[in-house]
Order: sequence, then structure tokens, then C-alpha cells
Amino acid sequence: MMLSTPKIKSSGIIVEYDGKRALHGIDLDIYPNEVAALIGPSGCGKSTFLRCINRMNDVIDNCKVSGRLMIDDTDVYDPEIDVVELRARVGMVFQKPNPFPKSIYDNVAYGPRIHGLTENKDDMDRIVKKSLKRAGLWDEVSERLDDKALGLSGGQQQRLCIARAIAVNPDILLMDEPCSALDPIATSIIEELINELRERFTIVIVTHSMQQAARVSQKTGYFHLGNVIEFGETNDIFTRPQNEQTEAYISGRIG
Amino acid sequence: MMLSTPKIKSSGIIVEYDGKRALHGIDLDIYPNEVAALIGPSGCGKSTFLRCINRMNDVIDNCKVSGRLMIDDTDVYDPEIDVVELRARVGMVFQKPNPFPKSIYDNVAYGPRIHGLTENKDDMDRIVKKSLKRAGLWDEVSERLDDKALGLSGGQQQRLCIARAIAVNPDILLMDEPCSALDPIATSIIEELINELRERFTIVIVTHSMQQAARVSQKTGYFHLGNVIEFGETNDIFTRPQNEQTEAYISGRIG
Amino acid sequence: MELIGLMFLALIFLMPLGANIYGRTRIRKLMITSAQTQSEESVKQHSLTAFHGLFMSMYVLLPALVIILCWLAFAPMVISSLLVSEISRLTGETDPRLLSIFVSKLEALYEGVLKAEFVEPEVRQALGYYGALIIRANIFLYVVTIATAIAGFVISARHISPRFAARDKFEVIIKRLMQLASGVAILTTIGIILSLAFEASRFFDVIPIREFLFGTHWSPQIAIREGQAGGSGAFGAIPLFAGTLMITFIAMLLAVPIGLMSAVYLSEYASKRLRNIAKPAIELLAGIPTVVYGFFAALFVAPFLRNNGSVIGLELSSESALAAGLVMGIMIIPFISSLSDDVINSVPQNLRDGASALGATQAETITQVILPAALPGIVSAILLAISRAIGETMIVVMAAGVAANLTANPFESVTTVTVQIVMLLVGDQEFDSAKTLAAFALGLVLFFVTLMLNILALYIVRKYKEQYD
Amino acid sequence: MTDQATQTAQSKHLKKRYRAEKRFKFFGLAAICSAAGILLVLLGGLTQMSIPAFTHHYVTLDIAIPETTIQAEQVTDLAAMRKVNWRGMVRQSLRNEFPEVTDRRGKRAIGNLLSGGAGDALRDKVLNYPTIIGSTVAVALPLSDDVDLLLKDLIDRSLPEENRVISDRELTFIDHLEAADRIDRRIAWFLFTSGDSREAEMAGLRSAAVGTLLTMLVTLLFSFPLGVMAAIYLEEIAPKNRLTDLIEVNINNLAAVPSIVFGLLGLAVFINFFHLPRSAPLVGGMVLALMTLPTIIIATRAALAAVPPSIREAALGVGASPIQVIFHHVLPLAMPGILTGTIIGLAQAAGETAPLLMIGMMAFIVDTPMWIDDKATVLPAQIYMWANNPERAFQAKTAAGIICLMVFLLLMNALAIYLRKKYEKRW
Amino acid sequence: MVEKQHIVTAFDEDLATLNDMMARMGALAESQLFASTEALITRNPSNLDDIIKRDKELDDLEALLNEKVIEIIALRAPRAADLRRVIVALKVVSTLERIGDLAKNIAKRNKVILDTPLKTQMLPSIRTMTSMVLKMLNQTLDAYAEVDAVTALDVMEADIEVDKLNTVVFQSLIEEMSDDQEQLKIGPHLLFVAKNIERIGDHITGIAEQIYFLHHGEMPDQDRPKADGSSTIALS
Amino acid sequence: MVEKQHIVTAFDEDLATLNDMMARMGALAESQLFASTEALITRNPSNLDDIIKRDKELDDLEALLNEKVIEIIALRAPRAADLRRVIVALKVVSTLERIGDLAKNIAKRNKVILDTPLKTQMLPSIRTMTSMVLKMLNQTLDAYAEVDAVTALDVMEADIEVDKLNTVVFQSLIEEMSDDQEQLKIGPHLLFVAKNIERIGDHITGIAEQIYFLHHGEMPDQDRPKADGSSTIALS
Ligand SMILES: Nc1ncnc2c1ncn2[C@@H]1O[C@H](COP(=O)(O)OP(=O)(O)OP(=O)(O)O)[C@@H](O)[C@H]1O
Ligand SMILES: Nc1ncnc2c1ncn2[C@@H]1O[C@H](COP(=O)(O)OP(=O)(O)OP(=O)(O)O)[C@@H](O)[C@H]1O
Ligand SMILES: [Mg+2]
Ligand SMILES: [Mg+2]
Ligand SMILES: O=P([O-])([O-])[O-]
Repeated sequence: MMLSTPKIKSSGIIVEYDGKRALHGIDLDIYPNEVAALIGPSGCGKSTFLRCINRMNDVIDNCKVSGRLMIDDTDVYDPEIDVVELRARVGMVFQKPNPFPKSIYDNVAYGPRIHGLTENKDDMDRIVKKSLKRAGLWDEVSERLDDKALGLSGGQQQRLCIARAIAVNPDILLMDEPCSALDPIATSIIEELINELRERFTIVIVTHSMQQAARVSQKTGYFHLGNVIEFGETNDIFTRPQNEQTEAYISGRIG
Repeated sequence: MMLSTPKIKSSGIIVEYDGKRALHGIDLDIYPNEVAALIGPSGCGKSTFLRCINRMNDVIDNCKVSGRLMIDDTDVYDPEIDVVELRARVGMVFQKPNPFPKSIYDNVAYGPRIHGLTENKDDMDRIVKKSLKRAGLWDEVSERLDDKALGLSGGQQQRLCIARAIAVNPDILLMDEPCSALDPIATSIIEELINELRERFTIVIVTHSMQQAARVSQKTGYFHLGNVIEFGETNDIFTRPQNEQTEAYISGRIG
Repeated sequence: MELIGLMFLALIFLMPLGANIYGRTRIRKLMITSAQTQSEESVKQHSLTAFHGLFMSMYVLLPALVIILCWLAFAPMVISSLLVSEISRLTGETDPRLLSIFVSKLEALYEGVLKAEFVEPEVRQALGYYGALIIRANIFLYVVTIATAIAGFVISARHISPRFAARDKFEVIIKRLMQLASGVAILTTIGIILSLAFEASRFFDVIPIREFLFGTHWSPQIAIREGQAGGSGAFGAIPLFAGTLMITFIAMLLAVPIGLMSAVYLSEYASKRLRNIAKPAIELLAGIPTVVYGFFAALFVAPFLRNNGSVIGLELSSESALAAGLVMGIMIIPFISSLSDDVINSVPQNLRDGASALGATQAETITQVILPAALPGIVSAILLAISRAIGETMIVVMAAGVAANLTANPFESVTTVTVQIVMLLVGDQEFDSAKTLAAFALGLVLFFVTLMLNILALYIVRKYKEQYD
Repeated sequence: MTDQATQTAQSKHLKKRYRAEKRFKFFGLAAICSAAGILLVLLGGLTQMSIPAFTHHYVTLDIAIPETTIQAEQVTDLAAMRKVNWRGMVRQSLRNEFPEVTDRRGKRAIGNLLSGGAGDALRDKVLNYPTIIGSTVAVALPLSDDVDLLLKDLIDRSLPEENRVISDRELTFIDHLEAADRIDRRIAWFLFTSGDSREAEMAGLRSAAVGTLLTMLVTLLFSFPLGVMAAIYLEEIAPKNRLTDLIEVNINNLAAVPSIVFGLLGLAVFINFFHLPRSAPLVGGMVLALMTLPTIIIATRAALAAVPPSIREAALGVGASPIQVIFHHVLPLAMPGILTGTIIGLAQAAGETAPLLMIGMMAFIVDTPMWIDDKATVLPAQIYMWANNPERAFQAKTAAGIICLMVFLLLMNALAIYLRKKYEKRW
Repeated sequence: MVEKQHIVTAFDEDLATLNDMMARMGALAESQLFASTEALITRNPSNLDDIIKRDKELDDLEALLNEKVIEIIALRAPRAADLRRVIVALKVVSTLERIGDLAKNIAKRNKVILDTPLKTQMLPSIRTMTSMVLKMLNQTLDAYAEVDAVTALDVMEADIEVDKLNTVVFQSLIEEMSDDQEQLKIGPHLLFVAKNIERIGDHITGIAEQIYFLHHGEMPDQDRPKADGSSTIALS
Repeated sequence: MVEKQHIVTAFDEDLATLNDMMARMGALAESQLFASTEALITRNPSNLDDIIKRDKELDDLEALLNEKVIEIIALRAPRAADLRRVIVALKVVSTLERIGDLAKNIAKRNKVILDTPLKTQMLPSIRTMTSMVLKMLNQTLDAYAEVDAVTALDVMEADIEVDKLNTVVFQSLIEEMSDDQEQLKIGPHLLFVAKNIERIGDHITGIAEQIYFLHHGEMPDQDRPKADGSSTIALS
């Protein structure tokens, strides 16, 4: 796995909200076609770090990011960088499924349309179909692409959001607790999907559930009070963590 | 354990919402000083059953309950029963911590006050202190009983809700996913508390997390589509369930 | 008399208080005695002490209040009908119009507003009767009210006992009161419909409804002056409808784009500081009374338009539809922007996040995601705004004309439904004339049109609003 | 090669998107600016227009009050006071300033310089200081509205005499007085202290303001309890069925019924059917209460609905009865919202004119109403009447009345906004 | 058994990997055992060093499997039947390793035995024992794969025969040694060879018990058949 | 090691129970082993039947512990060090049971041996082996309780001596048998007694390895010390 170069290389990422540090210099390398799970107690900065990767923190007024975050060879925080393009390369899936109040088709077609990926109806159909297939939703919705997306169940909505994200052909998928609003069955289906998506995307997932991190990821990072305490093979983290804090958290002692 | 008589005896409890059955006749015996966990896929009727026990379903217009539910020797659905008194005997803790936006003290004192348990300030102080102690919150809040309850952390709020429930001296505590809004650390603290509370209360807890059921309960009931599929010692349910559906659910196969 | 009235009023509030205290004391005593007598098995008190007090005070207060209210509502009617019969006995007059004038004179005389020399001597004779009548009515009120209160006290006091479910009973009373209160809303609507329909039907007895709705000529003044019943066809309301629509249309032309775009800007682009200032400012704008806008229209906008119009060579009437429409538009801006702002804000943040995470620019997010999501709310806001513009009175009364021109030229003067209602009803009214009744017919039309618009707006929101949770 | 081509196509596309973004944002800003501009014009114009009305020109005259006119102990006797020709006295003392003028027309012209209310001013002075009886005192007396306007440069002196309300002769008198430093400009307190008047310079808002307060009192007393109770019933207690649904639609609709229709209702029901007094705050208040009721119900329901259900569950869970839940928890939490809604509703009602026109609250009322069944008018109606008055001085008066009304309403609204901001809760 | 797939297919994959590795290990243990005894019968020592070396493979496989089991428990939190399968795997793996060790030990001893020209009459019996044990092992591995508790019970029965045979062999070998002093050079080793085979039988029985447990969730309640009388034989 | 308490104290209680049971089992195995060899040395067979019977206790304890481990895994989903501890417990328990079995086997054989008046010169050596093994066992059980990987390594070293001694005993016993035909009545049993003790040493080493794993999360990488040359001894 270490053969390739990192897909995401974060060096000394520091984030401040109103001058109060939420992240104290995060160094992480995430390699292509890996699922990297970020775990840690509430408020430790997992989501904050995730939102650094596609600069979703830009939207927040009081948030200041410093440090270097490279995706392949581009510096994400280079002022020259076009955020719109960046976000096309880095898809994001949120905690609560957030389909647009449009048809299923339009939800998926939205990204390709705004990015001008195609202006051709046939091409668009193809993109939509492919994305839905990859998101494992095609069989369930192929008959009713024109139905409202909000009519789908929670789990289906979340898969639709994944389809929407991958329709613009990103390299990276960020997921912020994508299953925490779903029931166990829907959760398993999404977890399964994440596992399949790994073939094509690099995935970073924030999760509250250690079980989930264990199930879906190859690498796990343990965050604590704005620091990465340990980052390594999921297997190792869960069976023989190197750090005592990680050990304490993993094995259910007070961190 | 089977020596005593059941604390809660549900026989053929049927619940209909708008004439649609949500529970198809639940038979369950829950014994004193036990923690009984109810698990099962979303929408299987766990919460509905729980809310039958203290008649919280009465509040819902379209909800009709039939069958017999005995607490000790009282028939809960006897039309003569005073719901207010019943709810004083059967405390309830909800999914999201829901302290009243009052002071910590007033939160706990509210129940005793409306039930006229005491009109004496000293007695009330004693009740509040005892309840907070039992809920494992006293040490953290004894210095600031007059602070707003909403200033507490999520986990503390939930413990406050538990303190509030036990302040009216109930026999039974119902908990509907009491930890699902909390982070893992707060969750563990509550789980620990549940374990201690068992000494004095009979506890019925609904949970989405099998792990949690495993950790806190002595008995586990598996609900599926409005039926109890299996109810028995937690240990047995998790290591050698008798029913195939239970097995499939427990071991993470599609239920 | 005044003093007695005040004392009575005080009594009305003191009696329930006393009942309350009595109830509490009594239940406490009962509890103590029961604890002494049945020492082994002390009776549990069903309801808190406070509820026994509240229960008793309700029994004392409510019947008394009901009686007072009835008296207030019906005593004037009863008294004046008694007066009418007395005066007609004294004067031998039977014309109800004259009789009612006599009654008013007598009332004025009694209150000292009118000097005795202006009043017919027969009527003056009734003065003593009137005074006695009022005293009798007052005594009747006091006696009956206090009697009911005492009855309520006795009845409720008998209930008090430890096992008595005072809380349940009290709560039932409270619930009934609340039910009654919510009935008032329905009563209002019924009142509106009945009163408008009643008067309007009297109007339609005189003027055929088709003529009213489809006639193109409106000149009610003439009909009155000639003392005609209006049969000459001066009640064609089409010019009014047309004028109303034109002014509304102009208003919307101004208000919708500005209101909507400011809402969008405020909720999506504006910095927190600007928003914190601008949003309350807009709400304040919405609080400006319409009479102010009317004044503004009449004094600033109309002259301004006329002067500038003549510079470009446009002929503007001094009471042009344009001036009224523009000012009405200004009035509507905060209405639309405030409502739209609410709708736009209620679009969940995670939709915005979703779009921007896909790489949409902010404008794309707004136009393609947020506005479509907010559309039902916005449409309904616009419909409500239209309904408001149609029903708006003061601006048009002050800035639009009174002449019923049927024209499509916004620079000319037009009149509206509301203007005509005001014109017809301000001043002395004779309730039987077609002129007065026409106002109610117009009111009925106005009510139904706005009702339809409001219901449509409601329907759109209910039907198309997305359920995000 | 093709890669590059797609790349340039892409970046072109991107540029286009950014241009659209800029355009859109500009439109938004333009809308805000124009709304703000209009507001400024409106407020600025009105303020500017109203400024003259807040001051008035007075002439200070030495007036001898001989004991023969009235005895000091009689000042409390209103009838006696009324009998005195105060007006004549002030006119005479002004004429005394111009001994050279002897012709009747000239004398009349001098007399016309003074306001019709100048006599009353003297009377009030005597009323307040009975000790001045028998001596000569300097009294500041209001000038007539035309003179006042002239002194405020609102009447153009350069106009030919026939187009001017003030004749050349009067001008000389005025100049004379000014030169003698007899004229000064004072704050026009009577704007607030006196009732309506035919004399523009003496007209004040007092009776209308009291009328408004009385009307608002009635409105508040009727609409607040009814509205809150109805809202509680509908939101918390009523079963959700067709009837309650109908009531809800009905209330929403009622909120949007044109105000003039409520006026018609009041006219037909309260006045024609129940024979309640016309032009009285009682009826006006009740009409406005019906109008405000839906606003309060809707605001209250929104406030109640904003209280999270978890609070209700919590209270029910410890064994509170539904009514206890409402009165112990839901209502206190919703109170800021309810008050905000009520204040806004009342402010709306206080600014309402049309329905009151229907029930005759647009009367010329000089005396301050004392109780809710006295004849009264309200501020907006007063403004409307002034606005319709052709006399020039009434323009500024109207504007001043508007400013006062708006300050009052703005304060109410600001209070509401403050309340909402302060208690804005996130659960 | 629940036949349904897990929703998390990675779990199924893990279990499949585990089973694969177990099968490989089983096969390896089988072949080691066969080869080691076969060398004695064919008197061909050429493979013995190989056998001894290949035991390392088994050891490595055991280590791998242990790790895999820990990984599965840590990452998948298996429960009920899944948990039993994993735990049983852990036990079976240890046992297979022991079987491998015993085979290696046989091989070592065979080297010594084959270094001498001496022969024993007991070879057929040892061969019989070996084939019995091999059959048991084979059956057991199949039964494990299919969680076939019935076969597992059969295997437990079969072990009785092996034990009986071992007793006979033990006695006969002692007799051989007392008859012929020379036999003392190989007799003790042969004793251990037979004993080892008997132990392997025991171990297989252990696996069979685990299979029973895997299926039923509890251990077979009858006492484990113990027919190996060799320890209690009073030698003549 | 993380010394902190689990937030869920039930988990800590479970682990404590587990450790208690393990300690009891260890003590029992120890006493069985001691008693069985001691009988040989004191030539007092009176306890031997007891020993054989008491092995059942060990078996029962093993079953209980296995169940406990499964319960802990199912209910507490242990991870990292906790998981290792539980898995190691499972392994150690099997091993202790095997030690018990071997002790029982020694007891059985001792009964036969003590039935004859024959004696062997090797008794002191066997005694030495036993006490070495007993010491190892003791140390290991302590080391297990304290997760003391250093002692565990010592134990592994110590086993080498046991193995060496066994080789000597093996050879000497064969010599005794060839010197004195009569010794063949007890020699083979004594061979097995010695071998059993050596096996016990091996098993203890296995436990020690587990302790190492428990501490470090991986198995000791040096090859397991194997100094038992008895299988490869060419008998003279
Ligand atoms: N918009 C914000 N303004 C101020 N502080 C913030 C903001 N967002 C996050 N923080 C703070 O930054 C820290 C990290 O927050 P973050 O949301 O990244 O935590 P997290 O690990 O994702 O927690 P959770 O598991 O609860 O989602 C927290 O202390 C939080 O209070
Ligand atoms: N107020 C209601 N009106 C109508 N149907 C309801 C209502 N509440 C619950 N139901 C239905 O009853 C069934 C059981 O619901 P319940 O909430 O008891 O499930 P649950 O097992 O608690 O699920 P969850 O794990 O999601 O809480 C579901 O099908 C649900 O749709
Ligand atoms: Mg055994
Ligand atoms: Mg060894
Ligand atoms: O190989 P054993 O476990 O029997 O020593």
C-alpha cells in the first residue's frame, strides 16, 4: 500500500475558530484507494479536519486554516486554487442525507450539469445511470427516476447523495458520519457500499462508531483534543495500538 | 431470578396506529431489579411497547392499545387508573436529553413538587440531593444547583433527566435509546449508571445498539415487525439464540 | 352610583380570591382531621391544595363574568327598545327613524351633551323614566351577579374533600374556556360572512347582481342625490375591479423583484452584521402604518411623478394609478422580503452544504437549489401580498382617485374597491340606502377574492412544501 | 491536445459561471440598496417636512390684566373664566404696539397676526399664575399659522401680494415686531398637549393619542387572553381532526382578510346590531381586537410549536397532567414569542386606519376622551384628517403626527424585536 | 445454521479466508502425518527431513490464523454462531499445530529407527492406526467445513478403536523388547510413535468435540471416550 | 499496559472473574502435577486415585472458562489488550487442561509402577525435572497474572534445562532396561512419565509465549527453544 504516493497529504494543519485552536497541527497521509476512518471523542476535531480537505470551512466566517494540505500535487490552500474545481474533485457526503428537493434524476445530474461535464442528454443519462449503479441504488430506483428524491427512505437518500457526489467523478470522497442518521440495516448497506467504492475513490470517513471504523476502513486515525494521536492500519489500531490513549479509547476506558 | 413474581407482565398487548397494527400481541414478563433491553430493527415497535408501559401513548391521538399490562397487581389500562399516578411510579428517560430550561435544582424538584411529595424546603433539598447522587451527578453539580440545566453537557443532561425521573421514587424506569444522542464516553457513563440503578429499579431500555444491550442488560428481547421473536437471558441471546431470526439479526445478517 | 359601580367591580375580583383562600384552608383542615381520625390509614389527598382553591374561584368567577358580559351586550338593546316604546307612548310617534332619533336625543340629554331646550318636551318627559330604567338595570345586574357568585361558592364548597379530583375538574374548566376562545375565530368569520351577505343581499334586492358585477358604469353619488333607488344603473363595479387590479399589478411589479432579491441577498450573501441591521430594519418598515404611505404617495410621489412626467412629456393625472401602485409596491416590499426570507432561511443548511460540496457557486446554489426548494413558500408569499394589495385601503384612499374610470392607462386616475367602500360609508349613513349597502356588496366581493387568494396560498404551501425530516 | 482543448473549454465554462455569480450578487445588492433608498427618502422626506411643526413663533406682549376682568379667587370657576374676553385682550395689547394704525382693516390685520388660540394661551397663564391679576406681565402668545410659515421662510415674500396669504401691510407689522425682538421661536408643546383644532397652529395630538391608548387597551384586553387561550387549545389540546383543521385554515385566512372588511363587520355587528356607541374606543378596540386575534393566535401557536416536544414528554414522563405541562413549561417558554407576536399585532392595530373610518372614529374631537365609551379618534385617523385638510400648515402637522405615530410604533416594534433577540432560544 | 450472507461482506470474506486457511492447515497436517508414518512403513527416510522442515509451515499458519481470529473479533465483533466459529477455529488451529508437531516427532523418531536395520512386527498395526487416524482427520476436517455434528460424533466413536489398538501395540512392543534385547534400540521410539498416533487421535477427537459445540452451542455432555489403556497397563 | 478501569465496570468484573478462575485452575494444575510425581518419589500410591478423579475438576473449569470467554467476547466486544487477554486466556486454559491431563497420565502410570517393587536410579532426576517444571509453572502463573513478559522469557530459557534432563533420563532409562530385563516392566512407563514432565515444560513454555504476546501484541520471534533431544536419540 505504501508503494504509491499519498493522495492526501496533510502537514501541520492548524484550524482556529475565533482564534481558539480546534486542530493543533495535523499530519496525515492518506493513500489512494484506501478508506481512512477518523475516530475520537466528540469535539476532538474530526469533522473540522474533514472539512479542511475540500475547504468547506471557507463557508464558516470565524474559521481560519493554516498549514499545508496537498491533494496529489495541488496545494488545497493555495490562493490560486479554485474552490469550485476543488470540490468537484473532492466529493462530500453529510451526516444527514440531504438530497435536493428535486427528482432523483436531477439530483444526480445536478453536479455534472453545473460543471458542464456534458450538455448531451444521452451522456447525462449515462452518467446518472453509472453513478446510481455505483451507489448501489440503480436497481431500486431505475423505474422511478422522475420521482421526488425526498420520497426515498433514509438509507436510499444517503445512497442518492453518494451517487450525486460521485457523478462529478471525484477522486476523493469525504463522509461525515454518513450513517449516524440511519438504522442498522441501512447503515450496513452503506458500509458495504463504502467498501465497494474504495476501488475507485479514496475515502475519508468520520465516524462516532468504532465498530464502523473497524468494519469499513483500512486505516484509522484516532483524534483527541485536536491532535491525531495515532494513525495506522485499522487492524493494528484495533488489536495492538501503539499509544496508550488510543488503547484506552479503543478498549472503552475513559480516554 | 425467577423466584420473584414479574414486575411488569404484558399479555397480548396490541397497539394500532390509525387502525394499522404496530404491535401484534406482546407477551413479556420483566422481573424486579432486572435490566431488560429491547432490540430490533427500526420501526419494529420497541418504542411503542415501551410507551405502553407508562401510557405515554395516550398522548397520541391515533393510537389504540389493547391487551393487558400489569405492573405488580395494577392493570395499567384499567380505566380507573390515574395516569398521573402511574407515571409517577414509572419514570421515563428519553432519547434526547430533555431537561427543563430551569435550574438544575428545579429540574429535579419538579416531580416531587407536582406530586405534592413534600412542601417542606428541607425535605425537598434532601430529595434533590439523593436523586442527584443516585444519578451519579451530585459531585459534578453540587456547587451549582442554581445554574441552568441547559448549560450541562449532553451526558450530564441525560443523567439529570434520570435524576429527575427517580426523584418521584418510581419502581420502574423506562429508557428509550437514552444514549443515542451522546458520545461514546458519555454513553459508557450512563451505561454504568444503569447498571447501578438496577439495584433499586426495574429498568426497561430500548436500544439500537446491540453492543449496548449486551453491556447493560440481564434480559434481552428481540422485536421484529411488531412481535417479540425471542426474550431471554442476554447472555444466551448473544451467544446461542434459539431463533434463527434472532441469530441473523444478532450476527449482522439481514433480519 | 359611580362608587357603587367601582365597589361592584372590586367585589367581582375579590370574591374569587376569597373563594380561593377558603378552598385552600378547608382542604388543609380536612386533611388534618382525617389524619387524626384515621391514623392507621391516612387518606391520600388527590389534588394539590392549590387546585382546590383554584377550583372554587373558578366556580365563583365564571358565572358572574358570563352574566356581566351578557348584560353588557344586551342591556343597550333592551333599554333602547324599552325607551322606544316609552317614547312612542309619550309622543304617539311610530316612525322608527324618528323614534331612534328621539332615543339618541334622550341619551344625549341624559349624558348632558345636549341642552334641554333642543329636545322635544315629550322626549324630555321620558328622562325620569330613562334614569330609573338605568338604575333598575344596574341593580338587576348587581343582584343577579352576586347571587350567582354565591351559588357558585356554595356548590363548589360542597365538593371539597381529600379524594375530590379538584385538579381534573379545574383542568376541564380551563379546557372549556380555551375551546370557547378558539370558537371566537370561527365566530368572526361567520360574523363577517353573515353581516356582509345580509347587507349585500339587501343591496342585490335593489340592484341586480349581474349589473353590479358586470356593469361598467359606477357613480353611486348621483343615485343618492337624485333620491333614486339606484335603478338608473350607476352601480357597475367593473371599473373598480379594473382599477384595483391595475394598482395591484403595478405594486407587484415593483415589490416582487426588489423584495425577493433583497431576501435572497440578506439571507445568502449579507454578512452577519449587515443582516443583523437590515432584517430588523425591514421588519420596522413593515410596521409603518399605511396612512403614512398614503400621505407619502399623495404628497411626494404623485407630485414628483407629475412633475417629472411632464418633463418627459407624459400626461400624469395628479391621482395616477402609477403613484398609488408604486407606493403600494413599496409598502409590500418588506412584506414579501420578510416572508421570503423566512422561507429561504427554513431551507435546511445541509442543502446548501450539499450543493457547495458539489462545487456549485453560490448563485447556482441559490437559483437551482434553494429557490426551487423555497418556491411554494415564495409563491404563497406573493399571493398573500397580492391579497394584501387588493385589500389595502389608506394608500389608495389618499393617492388614487375617486372617479371610476375604466382605463388601462396607468397614468390616469383610477379608483378601487376599497376607496369606494370608504367613500360610501364615511359621513352620515342611512342604512337603507343603496349607496350604503353597495359598500357591503363591495366588501363581500373583496372578502371572497382575498379569501380565495389566501386559501390558494395556504393550499400551495401545504401541498408542495417538502418534508425534510 | 484534446485534453488541452477540454481544459480551456472547462475554464471558459468556469469563467462564465463566475460572471453569472457576480451578476446575481449585484442584483441582490441593488435590490437592498433600492429598498434602503426608498426607506431613506420616505423617512427623510417626512422628517424634513415635519420639522417646522415642532416649533412655533410667539410674540411676547406686555399685557395688563386689570382686576376688573376677573378676581383671583375666581380662576377656578371655569364658567367665569370663560366669560372673560381673553381674545380681545390679547388683540388689544398687540394693537397697542402699533398705535399709528387706526383703520379698521389695519386693526383687523394686526389682530389676524395672532393665533386664534392666543386668548387661550393668556387664559392658561392666568389660570396657572392667578397672582398676576392686576399687574402687567410679558406673555408669549402664539402667532397665526400663516405668520409662522412666513417666519419659517415657507411663504415666499417675493411673490406678488395677490398670490400671498400675507399682505404687504401685515409684512411690515411682522418686520416691526421682529425688529423690536418681540418674536421668538419656541418648541410647539401644544402639539402634544392640546386636542384637535380648526386652527392649524393650535391643533394637537393629545386627544388622538389618548384615544389610541384607550383603543389599544380594549384591543389588548380582548385579543390577548382570547388569542392565547385559543392558540393553546388548538396547538396543545385539540385533537387533530377536520374541525381543528378548518379552524386553522380559518384563522390563517382571517389574518389575511383586508382590514376594511373588519371595519364593515364592526359597523354591521357592533353598531347596527348591538347598538354600541359609535366613534368609541370600545368598538374600535373590539374591531381591532378581532383583527389582531389571528396575529396573536398564529404567533402564539408558532411560539408554542417552537417549544420542543421533548419538554412536553419530559413533563408528562414525571407525571404532570397535560394542563400542568402547558402552564408550567410550554407557556413560560413560549411567552417571549407570544409577547413579541402580541406587541407586533398591537402595533399593527395601532397603525390601522381603514376599519376605524368605518365605525366613525374619524371625528373632530377636541376633548380628550376619558373612558372607552367616550367619543374618540386615534392617531392614524387624526393624521388622515389632517392630511385631508387643505390648509398649508396642516402639511407639516400631518408629517409631525406621522413622526410621532411612527416613533411610537417603532418603539413597540423595537421592543418586540429586542424581546425576540433576547429570548431567542436554541434547544 | 444461519446460511444468510452478512450484510458486511467483508465479514463473510474474513470468515471465508479463515475457513480457507483452516482447510489448508488441515490438509498440511494430514499430509505430514501420512508422510511421517509412511516413511516408517516404506523404510524410506528421504522425506523425513522435509517433513521436519515443513512443520514450520504449520507453525506459521497457526500464527497467521491466530492473528486472523483476533482481527476478526476486534474488527467484526462476531456473535452467536459466528463467534463460536471463530473461537472454535482458534482451538482447532492449536490442535492442528499439535498434530503437526506430533507428526514431526514421529518423523524424527523414524529417522532414528530407520538408521538401524531393526524391524518390528508391529508395523502393520501402526499402519492401521495411522490410516484410522488419517481417516478420522479427513472426516473431521470435512465435518468442520460443513459443521456436521453427526460425523463429529462418529469420529469420537472411532477414536476408541485407535486407543484400543495403541494399547495392543504398546504391549506388543514391550514384549518385542523383552524378547529381543536388540529391539531396545528402536522399541522406545516405536512406543512413542504409536503413542503419538494415539495422541493425534485424541486431538482429532478434540476437534470433533469443537464441531459439536459449533453446531449446538454446547459441548457434548457424554464423557470423552477414553480407551487408551496403555498408561495403565501393567507390563508383564 | 493500560491500568485504567473500564467505564463499564461490568467488563472489569468479567475480566476479574476470568483471572480468578484462571488462577484457580493454575493452582489446581500445579497441585495435580506436584502430587502425581511426589507419589512416585515417596512410593505412596494412596493419593493417585484422587489425582485421577480431580482431573475432572480441571476439565470442568476449562469448560466454564471457555464459556466465560465467549460470553465476554459476545457481550463486551473487547479490543486491543483486552482482546488479547481474553484470547490468551482461552489458549492458556487449554494448556492448563493439558497439563492436568498429563499429570493424570503420570498418576496412572505411577500406579502401575508402584504396583511393582521395582525401582529406578532415575528417580532423583525425575524429581529434579518435576521441581524445575513446578517452578516454571509457578513463575508462569505469576507472570500471567502480572503480564510479566520478562519472567516469561526466563521461563522459556528454563525449559531448555528440562529438555536436556529429559534426554539424559530417556537414555539412562533405556540403559537401565538393557541392563536389567526386569526393568522393562516399569521402564516404558517411566519413559512416558519423564516425557510427560517434559511435555508439561513445553506447555508451560507455550503459556510463557502467550504472556509475551499478551504484553507485546506479537509472538516472540525467536524459534521456540527445543532442547529435547530424546526423539532423535539413537539408542545404543
Ligand atoms: N463553527 C464553529 N465555531 C466555533 N467553534 C467550532 C465550530 N465548529 C466546531 N467548533 C469547535 O471545534 C472543535 C472541533 O469540532 P468538530 O466539529 O470538528 O468536532 P468533531 O470531532 O467532529 O465532533 P463530533 O463528533 O461531535 O462531530 C470543537 O471544540 C467545537 O466546539
Ligand atoms: N404516532 C404514530 N403514528 C403512526 N404510526 C406510528 C406512530 N408511531 C409509530 N408508528 C409506527 O409504528 C411502528 C413502530 O414504531 P416504533 O417507534 O415503536 O418503532 P421502534 O422500534 O421504536 O423504531 P426506532 O428504532 O426507529 O425507534 C412503525 O411502523 C411506525 O411507523
Ligand atoms: Mg481432559
Ligand atoms: Mg520442550
Ligand atoms: O500433544 P499433547 O498436547 O498431548 O502434549
